[in-house]
Amino acid sequence: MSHPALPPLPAGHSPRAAAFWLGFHLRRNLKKRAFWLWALAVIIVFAVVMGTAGLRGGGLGNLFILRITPLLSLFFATGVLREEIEDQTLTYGFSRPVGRAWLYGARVVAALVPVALLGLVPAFIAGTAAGPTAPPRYLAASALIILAYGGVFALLGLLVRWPTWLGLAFLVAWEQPVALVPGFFGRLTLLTHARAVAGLPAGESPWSGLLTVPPAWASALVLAAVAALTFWLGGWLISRREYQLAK
Amino acid sequence: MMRDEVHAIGYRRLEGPRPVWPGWPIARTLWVLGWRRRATKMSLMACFGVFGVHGVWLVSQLMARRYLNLGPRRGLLTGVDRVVGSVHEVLAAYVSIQFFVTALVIAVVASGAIADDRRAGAFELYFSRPLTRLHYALGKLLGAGLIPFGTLVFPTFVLWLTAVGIAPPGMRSELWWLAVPAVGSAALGAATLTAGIIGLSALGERSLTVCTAFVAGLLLMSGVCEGLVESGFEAWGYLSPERDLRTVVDWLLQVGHDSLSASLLPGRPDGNGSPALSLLALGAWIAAGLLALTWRIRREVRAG
Amino acid sequence: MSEPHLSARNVSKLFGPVRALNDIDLQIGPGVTGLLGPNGSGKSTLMKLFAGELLPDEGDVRLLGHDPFHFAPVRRGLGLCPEQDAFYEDLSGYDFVEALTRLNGFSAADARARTAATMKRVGLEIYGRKRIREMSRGMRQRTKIAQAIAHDPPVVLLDEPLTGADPVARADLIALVRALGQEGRCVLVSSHVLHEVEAMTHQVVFIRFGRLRAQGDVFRLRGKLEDRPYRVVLSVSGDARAFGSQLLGLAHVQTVTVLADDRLELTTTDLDDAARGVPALAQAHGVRLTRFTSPDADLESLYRYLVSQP
Amino acid sequence: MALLELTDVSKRYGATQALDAVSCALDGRAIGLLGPNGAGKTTLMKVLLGLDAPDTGLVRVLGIDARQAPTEVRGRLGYAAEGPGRLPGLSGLESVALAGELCGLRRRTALLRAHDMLDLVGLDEARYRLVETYSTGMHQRVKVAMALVHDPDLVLLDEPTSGLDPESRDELLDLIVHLREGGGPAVILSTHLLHDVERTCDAVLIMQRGQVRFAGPIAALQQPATGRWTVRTAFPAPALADALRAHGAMAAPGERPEAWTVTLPPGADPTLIWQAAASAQISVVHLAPQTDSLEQAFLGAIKETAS
Repeated sequence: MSHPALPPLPAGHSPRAAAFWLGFHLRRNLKKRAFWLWALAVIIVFAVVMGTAGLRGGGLGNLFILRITPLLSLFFATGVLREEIEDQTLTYGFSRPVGRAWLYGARVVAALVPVALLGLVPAFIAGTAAGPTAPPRYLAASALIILAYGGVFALLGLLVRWPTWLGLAFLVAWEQPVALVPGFFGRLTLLTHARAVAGLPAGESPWSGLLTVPPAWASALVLAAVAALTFWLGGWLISRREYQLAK
Repeated sequence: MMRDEVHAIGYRRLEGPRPVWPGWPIARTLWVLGWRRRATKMSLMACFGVFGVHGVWLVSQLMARRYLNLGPRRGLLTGVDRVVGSVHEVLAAYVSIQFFVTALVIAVVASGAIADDRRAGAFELYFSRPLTRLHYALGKLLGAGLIPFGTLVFPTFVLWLTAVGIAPPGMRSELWWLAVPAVGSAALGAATLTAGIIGLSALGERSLTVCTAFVAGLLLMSGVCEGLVESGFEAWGYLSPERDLRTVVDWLLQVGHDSLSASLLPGRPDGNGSPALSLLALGAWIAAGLLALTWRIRREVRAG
Repeated sequence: MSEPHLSARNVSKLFGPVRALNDIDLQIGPGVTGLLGPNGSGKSTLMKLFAGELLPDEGDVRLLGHDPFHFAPVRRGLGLCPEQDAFYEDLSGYDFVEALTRLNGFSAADARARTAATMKRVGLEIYGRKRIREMSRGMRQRTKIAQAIAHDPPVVLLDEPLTGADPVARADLIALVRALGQEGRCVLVSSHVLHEVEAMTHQVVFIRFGRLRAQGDVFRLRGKLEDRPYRVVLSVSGDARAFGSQLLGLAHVQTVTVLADDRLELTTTDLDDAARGVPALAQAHGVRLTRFTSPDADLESLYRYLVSQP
Repeated sequence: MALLELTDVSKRYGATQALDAVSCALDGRAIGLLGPNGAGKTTLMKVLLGLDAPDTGLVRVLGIDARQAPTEVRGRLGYAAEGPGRLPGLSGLESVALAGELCGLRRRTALLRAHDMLDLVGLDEARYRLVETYSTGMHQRVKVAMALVHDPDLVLLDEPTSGLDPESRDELLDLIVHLREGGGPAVILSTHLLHDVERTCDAVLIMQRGQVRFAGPIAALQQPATGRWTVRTAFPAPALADALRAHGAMAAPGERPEAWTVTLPPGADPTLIWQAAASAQISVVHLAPQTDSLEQAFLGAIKETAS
């Protein structure tokens, strides 16, 4: 059974192609209007908060790491696949000899890098005013929270028809309130772990003193695990299911 | 006797007059589409509920007033004098509350008025017909405007009519004055809603986003403005259309009749400083809506 | 016989309750093959199955011997021109084709060289610099085909490649498809414009109601429709009526009608036989035959007959 | 009065000169509007409809000046646009009826007329379904019905057959021929499929880069027989070309793989082709004098072919 000569593929082609795809889409994402609008919004919020409210250090870090960055990763990560399906450009990537999971991973990271740009810089600035070891801890917390939430929301984008709304509900109805509940319950939310990694105060609620703060390294591990798991699951799912592009 | 005939079914010319003003079918289509959505029916029920509550409230007050007016109980009259005021209160409360509920209805029905046409590329269909941009604009405004007319302006008139009908003789002369301010303020509210939703629909891309933006915008603005006014930023009060409307309504109703008691509307949040500025703010909202509509039509269509 | 480039064995596909394909058995080898069928007959679905974009519900699909959905490396040999008019609109034609060619395993320099050569071949050497958003429909179609052939794939799937193109682009793209077929590639083209398919190839696959209605050479397929004899129009100089009566003597000729004093029309069940018999007879009788055409031997009539009969 | 009279019409959009001093007078029942992408076809249609005022020049449609009375012109013109334009949320029937009402018809007249037109375009039970659920073919039928509902005197169809399968295309072309022959409106058909124009139209307006390359009846465009012959065999047969050359004729590859364009030596007649075919035992299933197809004529009319 002889086949017409199948042109050779360089070894380890998929990862290298994925790296190219990441750079290609990152350049495009950075040129998108949506990115610049969000950048403007973050800058304005940063200025207003720093200027009028005089928020510094921990409070600023809390606002950015635990409130704004999750929101940004929600808006950027859920759209990854939906945009390709709506614009019907998914076919071009999926008809290439590259594993779909790799393409998916590349697109998600390309979507999260802009979030990192918007999230890490303020976190670092907040860190400088919050004590000697704060900057690295804030940066680590931001990066981990972006990867974790990014993975979760990208996965949500694969599973659900209205990922943005559901993601918003997950953030507002589950993550924010439950993170303030004392006892073990809080550990089920990513926010608690992010707070632990960053070493931020446990929050303003009256019983915040009672919160048992998990050790920083454990939380970092949890966040990394969540990110890895959601990325892998997304990759596994996308190479299993077919996607019909809306006619 | 029957003649043998064979008629071709093919194309046939169409004689006869063409009297209909093009704006009218555009308006009717807006309702027909709106009515198909379940949300419209639900929000209309809410409007009807609000009207019912205020109706009952008004009637019961006036019946009590009528009953207390007889013979020995006259002494109680002065205490109940606020009942007269409360007729104004009912109308003012009705206009403000119905403003919000109507905002829901008009958002669901008219959020797609221009946005859906633009997304589906329907401008070519409209403007390859013998209608001008004015027909299109008026048709859309008519379609959207008749909703608040039906749920805000006309019911206010009905409430006023029942008030005059039931009120004891003494009060009736005072109430006559109330017609113009009451219905006028309702009409102002209707105009703000109509121009607002049509303007937003002209700017927006998808009817769903326009609808949420309109309703959320109204709620957010009134909430934020109340907060800002409380924390000392008086000027922000004028930003919320609902608050402006309330100021104008209170001002109009007060002007309606000088003998009313001063503490007219106990317990209701007070309005902005000067009613004139509020009127101006509402006028600005209406103008902004119409401007957005004209800009969109001029940009999409270069028709004569 | 070498393995076919594309093969589908008992393939069925449903989109919820909607049946797209029903038990398709098909093997396609090198050369250009026209994929025909009414809207909604399952043409696009079959293309997407071969391209590994969709999964069959039953049966299996092979592209160059492998499952295109799960075995990614085989898609190196695939060039797909999808049906939708969708691009990364913010890019220029060159950048778009180059980026996608990189995904086929070419270095930046190789990809750029191949893109330049391909853009020249599809006639976008100059206009390819423009941003895709500003391109005309004809240029967009040429760009879409360029990204399908830049990496020199042995299998090229073109899903209605000419939609919206203007006559100039159509003529160029038809010539290009013929050339791709002559290079030994397996080119599967779906199109609704039958006379353009006829200009590209003689081999067609016909799908109706999700089933394989016919496949093979247009001429032979037309011959198989026994209940539809060929109509042949002749322009004859000299005594047409006498020549007409002679024609009745030919085998397979069923009827001869005299349209005008120099034009005859005959019906025969075997056009090949008539093509030999009639000229010989004309020569024998010293009659000049200046026209011999069969209006219903073309793909459009074949299509119409195949669609009208259940 | 002529259907169309354009004198020195030009229109510029920023950098592109969409219409460049177009002057022509066209009459006829069905006119083909041809030209490569960006030739100004859609701009011309918009100018005829008064949707766009030309920078200079005079546009008279059915004797009405489109600049002075755009709405009157649009009342007597029907336009089936190219894009997927549809009225969202309505059924096919409601869309056509609304199109009628927008032209002033009363609701009931519009509804009855809409049913007539949908019968004409062959949209039966599906007319009650929402337009969003329609296939491309059904969309096209609704658009044509909307263009005809107010009984115009001239209908502009912008690429009505693109995306249609052969069956629906046949029906639509038959409808255009029916309109051409019947007492109904005249038709201007703008399309890229020259085959469709050959089948339905009697006159043609060829444009390129905003200029008129040819305006007049198709017959005038196609030169008479050029002494060349189109020959087709059952299967692609290169041997026939050699046989023909042996007999002194010239054979060049034709439009199709199995076709040849044969030039006979002067004074010879087709029997030479039959003899060559017989000598090579190849059966020729098609032999006819070659007339310029509209496509050759079109490609000839537009000199540079960049598009």
